[in-house]
Amino acid sequence: MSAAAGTPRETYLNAGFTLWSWLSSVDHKRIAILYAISITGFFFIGGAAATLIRLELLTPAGDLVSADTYNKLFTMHGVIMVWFFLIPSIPSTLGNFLVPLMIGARDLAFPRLNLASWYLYVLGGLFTVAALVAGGVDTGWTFYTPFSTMFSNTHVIAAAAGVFVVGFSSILTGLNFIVTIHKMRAPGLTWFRLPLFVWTMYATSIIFVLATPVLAMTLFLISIERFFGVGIFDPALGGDPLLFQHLFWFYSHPAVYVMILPAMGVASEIITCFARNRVFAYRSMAYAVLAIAIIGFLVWGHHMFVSGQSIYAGTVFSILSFLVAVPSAIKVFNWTATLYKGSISFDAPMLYALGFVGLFTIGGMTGLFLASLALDVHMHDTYFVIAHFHYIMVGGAVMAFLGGIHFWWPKITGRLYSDGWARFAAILIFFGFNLTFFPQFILGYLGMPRRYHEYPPEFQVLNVLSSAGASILAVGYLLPLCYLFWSLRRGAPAGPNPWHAKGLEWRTPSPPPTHNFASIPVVTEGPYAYATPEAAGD
Amino acid sequence: MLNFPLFPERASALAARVDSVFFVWLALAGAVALSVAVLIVVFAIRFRRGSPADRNRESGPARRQKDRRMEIAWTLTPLAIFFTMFAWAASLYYDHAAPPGDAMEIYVVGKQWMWTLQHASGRREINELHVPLGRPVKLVMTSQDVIHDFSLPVFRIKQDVLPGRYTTLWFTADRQGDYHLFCSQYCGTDHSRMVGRVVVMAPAAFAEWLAGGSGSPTMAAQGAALFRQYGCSGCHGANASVRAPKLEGLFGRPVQLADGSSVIADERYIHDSVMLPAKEIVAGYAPIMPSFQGQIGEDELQDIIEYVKSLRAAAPGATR
Amino acid sequence: MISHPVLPAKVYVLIWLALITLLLLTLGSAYLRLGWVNGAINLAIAVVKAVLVMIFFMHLRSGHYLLRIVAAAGFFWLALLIGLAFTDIGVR
Amino acid sequence: MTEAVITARQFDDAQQQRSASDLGIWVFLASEVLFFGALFAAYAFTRFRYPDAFAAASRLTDVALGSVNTGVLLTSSLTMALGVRAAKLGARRALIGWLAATAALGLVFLAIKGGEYYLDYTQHLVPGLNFQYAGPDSRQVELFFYLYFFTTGVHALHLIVGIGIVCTVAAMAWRGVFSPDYFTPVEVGGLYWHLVDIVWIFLYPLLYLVSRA
Repeated sequence: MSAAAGTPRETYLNAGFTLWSWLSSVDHKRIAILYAISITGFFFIGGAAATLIRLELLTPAGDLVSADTYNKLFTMHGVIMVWFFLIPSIPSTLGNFLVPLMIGARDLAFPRLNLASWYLYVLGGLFTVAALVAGGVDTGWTFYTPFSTMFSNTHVIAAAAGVFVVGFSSILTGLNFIVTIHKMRAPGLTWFRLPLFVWTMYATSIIFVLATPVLAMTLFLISIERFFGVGIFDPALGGDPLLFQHLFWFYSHPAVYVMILPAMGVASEIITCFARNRVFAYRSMAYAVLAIAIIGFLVWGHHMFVSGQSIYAGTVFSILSFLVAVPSAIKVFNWTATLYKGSISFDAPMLYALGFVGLFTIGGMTGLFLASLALDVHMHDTYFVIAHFHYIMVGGAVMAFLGGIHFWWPKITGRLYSDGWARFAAILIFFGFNLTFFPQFILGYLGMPRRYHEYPPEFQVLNVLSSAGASILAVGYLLPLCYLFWSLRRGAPAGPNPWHAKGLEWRTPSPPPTHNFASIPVVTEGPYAYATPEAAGD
Repeated sequence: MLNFPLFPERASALAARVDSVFFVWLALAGAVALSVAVLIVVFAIRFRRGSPADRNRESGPARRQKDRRMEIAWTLTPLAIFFTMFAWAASLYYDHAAPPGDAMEIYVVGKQWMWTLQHASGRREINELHVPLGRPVKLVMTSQDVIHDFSLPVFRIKQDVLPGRYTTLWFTADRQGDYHLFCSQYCGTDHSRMVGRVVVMAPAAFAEWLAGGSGSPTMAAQGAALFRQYGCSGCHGANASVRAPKLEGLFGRPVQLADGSSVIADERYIHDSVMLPAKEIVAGYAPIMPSFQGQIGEDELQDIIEYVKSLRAAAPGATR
Repeated sequence: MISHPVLPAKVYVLIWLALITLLLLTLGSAYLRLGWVNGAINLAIAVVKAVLVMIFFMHLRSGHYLLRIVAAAGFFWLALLIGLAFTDIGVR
Repeated sequence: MTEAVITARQFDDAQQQRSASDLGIWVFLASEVLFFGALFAAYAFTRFRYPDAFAAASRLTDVALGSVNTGVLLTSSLTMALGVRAAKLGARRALIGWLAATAALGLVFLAIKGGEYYLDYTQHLVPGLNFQYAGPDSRQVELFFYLYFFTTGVHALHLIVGIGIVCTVAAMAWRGVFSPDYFTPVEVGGLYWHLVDIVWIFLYPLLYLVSRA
């Protein structure tokens, strides 16, 4: 690092101004920014696809785009949103930025590996974008065989290669977090003094490391099968398409928890801060995080209740799916209880966090409908499923991601944004979201299948409502882009701790210096030690 | 101005039972979501910053015990509800897993992007399924290419239709009318056009409909013709010189295999014996049968299966 | 100065001899007609060999307990994948 | 003497750095277990469906070459372990010698494997290229060979990477980078090498010994 003598104060932002100083930086904070920029780009590409999908569905006839284009649009929407936005969203940006700060470390354990992860992400993104530019992929993000291996005429291998590569980005990020959290905590920072956000990053990392390789190998198998015309997934070749589904969902169901666990961590940080209260039942919250991560591995077969898997498997996976809902329910109740006797203020991050709790509750509850065997038979692959997982992934994960961005923006940039605009955007997104996705529950129960380019006319009213909501949602997502950028130039200096929050990341200046802390802090109490009259419990 | 339903029609007893699970979940989820929402709003107002609300609370072991009790309550209560609902939904699923023995069988083949169906009488239909009121109907389904899904929302049932395999679906319609039939598993370009209707008719009208059409021979008769055409009868026929397993009285019976195990001779078994003859060798026979994969279409194979079924009643050794 | 336990070279050679013996055992047993037991023996011997390599060559014995947990987790999760998928594929 | 230990800026001391590297490589290896695990799972299910075809197919593999190769790889694990031991003791020349032996054994393994592939090719056993099989279940036999080439191919790729790592580490040892206080790359490289060996320990009976009796 260049010694910047005479400048006001050395921060990670002014440690270098050239493009190369960013692209070659091994500072976890700079890498977090690199991720933030790239995932935002992908979010808007995926969002553009969603916009076109909702426009097409305004009318029952397939009149805006052709059937093939529509199929490519929802595939692109899924692939990009899942692998290039949602999965890396909180872990790679906020996690990268905050984990070392929250545990009082100078950086992640393997900074160069961290930079390599970002390059892998970019490389994977390039493959996928290349597949899109070359004409797209029409398999759906699930790559089901034998359609993907033998019947699709699109660029399946390139897209699979992109996901394969970005998978290694996930694995290496997870590895880095696990080692960092185990080995680099500040003196006195015991496991049960860790902020819940760090717990969720730890649990997420376990999923990254143990689930992602299975997806990678499965996509590799698909590509080879497609290329050489021999393989174990296509029944015409003697294979079993359900084997693909098992391997795929072994990764892709836990991947849902990769999206929602970090969101839960963010919500825990925000709610405690703005309720000025300790989190209710800290230890149960931490155990619930681990329980969700581990039981989350055991429920994948609930995606396959009507696939032709055995009814024994259906039974096992159904009951395990109910089990994973218990720790999620505990978390919702504990967040609510955290508000009790707090001193609550309603700054923008808090609105996002409360919105998250509400939407996640609906998303989680509707998941219970789908875990019920006989009921899932009716609702499987309908818009009910679409609505359910968007409540989890968009209502849950994206809402929390935005909440986290707003909460830590002053720390990351050293600037304050307009609170009024931010609250307005939060409320707009909440209503836009509900208008978009609530009608889809009804559509789903009516039986409208997912991935339909055309649909029976009696579904039109609900689809129009949904599309109307989507336009509000789009405005809601563009707003933060505007006022946050504005704050970069014009925002008032934030100071080290504008929210008077606890947590080590607030004990260093904003933006933090390259080495995070002038001296490594020593921790003497648990997290969330807000001024409640109670003595330290946990 | 518009036909604007908010809840699907139902035309079977099962549909009502599935709906009741749905309504109970709706009530439970609604109650929980509402109470969480109300609590959040109440706390948010009462404990807003600067409000005069009392924020003192007891501390020490007494409170910790109270918190613990509350936590146990809101862990065990959902668990109990979940297990109950699991048991209910699962038992409904089991009840409906096996079709009744007297069900009327209809064969379904999914192909990109249409459904072809054939009744035992030989009457074929495309993207339409005519069924009689009040009689159990069993669909025996397979796919010619990719995975499809035969979805009948009005009966609250669906089932993936897989290539190289038979899956079944059954229902007893209890209301006349025209209802949606969807393909619910994404299958390529015209997935959303792989739709049709199921027509539930009064038994008499159905019988009349069934007798109509082109007067084609029954599936079994068509199967018998194919059986000769593809040369099956050369080995499996009564006067065959080659020693091959006899098919009379085979269907539905257990078959002893060369590896010591036994299987029931069902649709899947017949299908695989034609397409993958080396997979299950009948005990005492040489594995000499060639595979017909790529030569016999799935529809034709269904005719042959229906023919083998028709031999069920035939006395062993009977000639045709 | 950090201390590292150093095993005598003899230990490594002995483990290697054990591995080679097990290799010959598994190869030899494969030529006995034992039905499904053949597969079981092969798998059991492979597990023993892998455990020997991990304990001695990879120093899991003297390593931090965390490393043993991580190693076990890898195999445990693989068992979950195969075991749970067998509730379908094994009984279909 | 201890000044030679390089501690990266993010670590407090060499001890922390070393234990982080140990944990890091083990986490990576656990991930690798699942990476190969998907293949083992695919193998298990396909073999479960077609036990006879897999038995017949396995008899077509070259058990002599496979067994010799297993011995070669097990021996390379020994030399690797002795190399790590030499590094701990600070025996630079011994370390370089053991690493060279390890890389050489790895190359021997690859050479034998390549020879096997060639024989398989001449016997028309390569799916997607020239597969021909006269017996029953030819399609299922083909699936066995598909998995055979897939698993051994991915394993061979790992071995090639391993040889690269061993050579790099040997070059570092040549430059005198290591001391009894700092030999993390040797250790990490060794652990990776052993994992590749373990994968083969499982592949060997599953591919070569299904039904020899």
